[in-house]
Amino acid sequence: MDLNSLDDLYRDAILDHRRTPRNREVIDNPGSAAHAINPFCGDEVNLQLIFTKDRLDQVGAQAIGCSINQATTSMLSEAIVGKSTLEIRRLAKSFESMMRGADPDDEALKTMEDLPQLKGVREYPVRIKCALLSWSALEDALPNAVI
Amino acid sequence: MDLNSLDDLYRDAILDHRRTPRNREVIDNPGSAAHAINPFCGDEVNLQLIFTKDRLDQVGAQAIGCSINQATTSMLSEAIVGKSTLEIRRLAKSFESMMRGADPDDEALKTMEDLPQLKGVREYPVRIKCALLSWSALEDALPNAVI
Amino acid sequence: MATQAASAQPSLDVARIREDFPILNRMVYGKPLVYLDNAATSQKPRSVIESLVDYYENYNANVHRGVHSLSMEATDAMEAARTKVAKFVGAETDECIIWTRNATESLNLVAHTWARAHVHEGDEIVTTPMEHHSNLVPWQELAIAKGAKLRFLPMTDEGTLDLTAVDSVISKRTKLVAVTQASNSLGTINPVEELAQAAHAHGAKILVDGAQSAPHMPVNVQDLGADFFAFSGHKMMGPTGIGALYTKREILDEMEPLLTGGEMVLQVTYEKASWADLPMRFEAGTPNIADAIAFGVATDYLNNLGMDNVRKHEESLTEYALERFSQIKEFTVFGPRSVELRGGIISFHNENLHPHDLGTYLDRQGIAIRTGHHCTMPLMGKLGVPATARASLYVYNTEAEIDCLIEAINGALRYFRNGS
Amino acid sequence: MATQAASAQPSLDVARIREDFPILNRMVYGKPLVYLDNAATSQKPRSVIESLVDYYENYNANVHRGVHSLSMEATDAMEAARTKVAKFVGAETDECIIWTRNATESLNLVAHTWARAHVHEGDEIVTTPMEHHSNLVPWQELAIAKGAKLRFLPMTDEGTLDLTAVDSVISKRTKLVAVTQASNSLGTINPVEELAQAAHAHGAKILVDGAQSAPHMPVNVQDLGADFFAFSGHKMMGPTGIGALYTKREILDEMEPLLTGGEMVLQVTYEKASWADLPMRFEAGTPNIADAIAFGVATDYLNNLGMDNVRKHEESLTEYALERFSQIKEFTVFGPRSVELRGGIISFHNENLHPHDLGTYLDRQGIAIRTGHHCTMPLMGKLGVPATARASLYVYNTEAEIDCLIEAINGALRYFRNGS
Ligand SMILES: Cc1ncc(COP(=O)(O)O)c(C=O)c1O
Ligand SMILES: Cc1ncc(COP(=O)(O)O)c(C=O)c1O
Repeated sequence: MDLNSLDDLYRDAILDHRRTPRNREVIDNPGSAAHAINPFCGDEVNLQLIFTKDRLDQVGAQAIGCSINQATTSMLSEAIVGKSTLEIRRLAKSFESMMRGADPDDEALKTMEDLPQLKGVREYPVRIKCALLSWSALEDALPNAVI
Repeated sequence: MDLNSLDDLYRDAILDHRRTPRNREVIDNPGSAAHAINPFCGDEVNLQLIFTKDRLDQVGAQAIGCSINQATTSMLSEAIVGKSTLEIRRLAKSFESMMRGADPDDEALKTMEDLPQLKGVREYPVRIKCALLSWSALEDALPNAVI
Repeated sequence: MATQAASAQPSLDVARIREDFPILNRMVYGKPLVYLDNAATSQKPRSVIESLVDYYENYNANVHRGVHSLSMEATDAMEAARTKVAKFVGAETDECIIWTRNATESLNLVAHTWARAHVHEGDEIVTTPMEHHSNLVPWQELAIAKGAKLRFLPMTDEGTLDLTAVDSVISKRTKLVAVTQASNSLGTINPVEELAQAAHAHGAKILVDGAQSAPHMPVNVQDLGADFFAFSGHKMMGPTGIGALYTKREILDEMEPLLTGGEMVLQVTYEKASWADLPMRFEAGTPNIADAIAFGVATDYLNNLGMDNVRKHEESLTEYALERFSQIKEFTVFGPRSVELRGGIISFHNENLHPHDLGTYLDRQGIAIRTGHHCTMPLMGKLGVPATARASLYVYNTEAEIDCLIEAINGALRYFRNGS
Repeated sequence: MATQAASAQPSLDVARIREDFPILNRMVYGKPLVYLDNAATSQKPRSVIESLVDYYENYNANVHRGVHSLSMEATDAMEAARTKVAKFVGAETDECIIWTRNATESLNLVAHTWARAHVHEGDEIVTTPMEHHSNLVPWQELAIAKGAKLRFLPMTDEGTLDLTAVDSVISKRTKLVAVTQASNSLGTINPVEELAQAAHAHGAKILVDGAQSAPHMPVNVQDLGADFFAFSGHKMMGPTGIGALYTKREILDEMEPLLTGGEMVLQVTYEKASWADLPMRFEAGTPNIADAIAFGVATDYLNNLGMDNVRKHEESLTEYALERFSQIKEFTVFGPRSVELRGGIISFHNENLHPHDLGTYLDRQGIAIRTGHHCTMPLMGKLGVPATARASLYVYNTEAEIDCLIEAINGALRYFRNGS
């Protein structure tokens, strides 16, 4: 049974993040928080953020749903800690560009941690939404003041 | 140019009734009257009836529209004069049956005057409405009391 | 008709039926297509596809007002299709069938016309917890607009309606009972006749969502006691873009149109308009002529199989599938266990294998199932799952395809348990 | 796109175009079909018919929610068609295009949503005396429901709008100007840009009925200044059952849906629902997938010809036809004489030869024209005729066909003058 291409989607790192999601604990009094849902599959993401000065200090990230959504949310939570809102926005841009087909350059790669593992999702257009759900929550949660 | 079948539709009698419609004058104080229109082609029929005792004494019949409507209205107006409402209803039935494909029997034929000339309309289903418009006005104009 | 075919043809020759469906030759990722998403839309037999080609190549024209041959042929064919569809659901006359785009439009048409005129403040609309959004949201909107109340018949754990509650829920305040004949998420077949009797006993009307029943079992709206019956052509071998609403003649006579314009008027002045006869009054603008005709051809095809036979085949296939599913311990299967109480719709769920991941995995094996909430979000809440995977069967499906599904599900379990 | 094709292809090869339309080989009563009823519905090129077959034979599936290949392919194709149709009319984004059944539904959608929310007692809706019932009756109904007033721009004897009256008719009481870009009875092309400016100067919106313009000339809704633009696929080489409504993005954002149910919701509880993003919010239920895709193919076909070329061909054919008609003294021809001011729609009338009789006579010669009021009853009153005969042209029509029509009309005159 030829599952090569399926393996491109479900890489080890993805299945690993799905099994042991990072930063899963809910933060009780976050500086900001957001919730996003994908009505088509019932997937949900909750994010809580605490900035200290201009850097993200703590993140809570809970995803319900498919592997792609769970893994992205976990990877995202790892990648954003310690970054400024500006850097986070840049990261979001890099990720979206990657999903639209542009491979990240070296500089971007440095900031993306495990996220490049999600490249295979591009071959499954209907699943791209799953990889973007947590980013839409992130956008809503980013404090506007700190730009 | 083969117009045989067109000639079956537009028989001499039809074109004659169209050119010189019978009973065309409007009756001013009719016992009953009715108006029918076919919204699809703008055809109209106005009928005025005066019964004396139980027989139709006078009819006014004005048709606007195509040859079939004009000819039917004129033929109908000739055929109903002197008849009782019962006989008129029977006549209407015979005509409708003919339009639906049943050739009138001899007894019916006696009462139908020129109307059987309209048989050819059957071959043009979309024109059957034109031949039925004046009958629908007639139905509305027939006094219900006299049954 | 169904009965005749049944006696002539005691069991269906599914292999031969499959030859009528060109798409079943399709390969997906190098595997033969196993199409198990019939509740979303069915595939189409060659005769339906050919009727579209025939229409456009030979007699395409606008209907109803033309004196030329093409227009007359198109009108005759469309009205003949209306007769076929009317007969298929047992309508008293052709005029009771209004063409719509789909079941959703049919349901909305009732909400925006009859219901808007007859449901008032304090009135109640009774429905069930298993309705498709299309038979729920229009009633929510109406209830909000009118100050009316939406009430739900309770459901058993097995996913059937709890009929003991009918007398307490349907009352003289009820103006409308809106219920699906067959659930697209659970498979449940509801006892419409009994609900119709309860509704009528209180002077209420009953609207039946037939989107999942008309394709799969013999339906007679008069026997059901339905006042309204909504269905979609595309789920019953017809093309997309055509559906129908059956309405009892006496109700239809008094119903005002929703859409106005060409074809549905009798007389128009610059100030006002009067309405044409039924059913045109409800069909503003150029109808979907080609697809209406093809919908008629789809009912020919189904009649030819015999709806009793279709139902029988699906019953036995469902029995087989439920049996096979019961062997996979990891999955919960929703809906009634008895095939008498259900159609060929099998929703299943496993905590640790999200339907989306399963759907993608199965697609790689050529197997098309649906994953998600199936347009029944509140029901998902009740079942306590965010979404389910759903395999839905039709007359061209086979036991071999069920085997293929089960094998692939086991493969997915292994794949996601072990990682790549 | 149109301009490119124009330079590459200075005049159209109509003989070659005709080969793309299978129906043009059809015989009627033993004569080759002369199809001059294009304003009612157009014929379809082979590519459009084949796209339907391709869809049903290869990737028929329900859209938007499926993770399986067929569903993804169907979704992609339908959304690609939306892009094509959006581009064809110059919409700013794809989301501005909502699929409907036909222009009539598009017009009604505006009446039932935006207009119901924004037109109040004492407000005015401005329209013209030449509107199709579909762009008249919905406004009558709205005016009656809201206590608003319907006002008409005056028309010259030639059948063009009298623009000197615009300033007195369009005022700050105007909420909506609803006008056809091209009249289906007179052929008149209206100066939509100027009316849009007048509407906008008073804060009103303008809705353009493009049912007869989009098929026949280059259209750019943004250049026109249209807030809404309604059109039908079946009149522009697409299949029956699919139309579209363009709405300016900023208006659409605030518009409430008319039909509710599956596909158009974001979240649903048992009590209430929230709406999905644009354009799905306005597309409840399973869309007409196959026909939407085929509509896109129809725009491909038209783009390939170049809409400038289509317009040019029809202009010259109309010029020819008007010239030939001017030789038949017995007939009045309605509408502007100058081909710059009109499309290829020629309505004509003779006191003594009823259109119905003429239509039947012509049908016997294989010639399809339309007879009647063309869904513009009040206009017929204004013209002082019960009905007209109408020949309407498209890009596949030829001067030889016009000759054939004229000859047959002369034959009809003789036939009905002399009797059989
Ligand atoms: C039970 C039920 N009702 C209504 C609908 C709506 O059908 P359509 O999308 O054809 O309008 C569906 C289809 O998904 C359904 O399953
Ligand atoms: C000017 C105009 N508007 C609207 C319509 C309505 O189009 P449809 O019947 O496709 O809804 C027509 C078609 O006859 C038309 O000519």
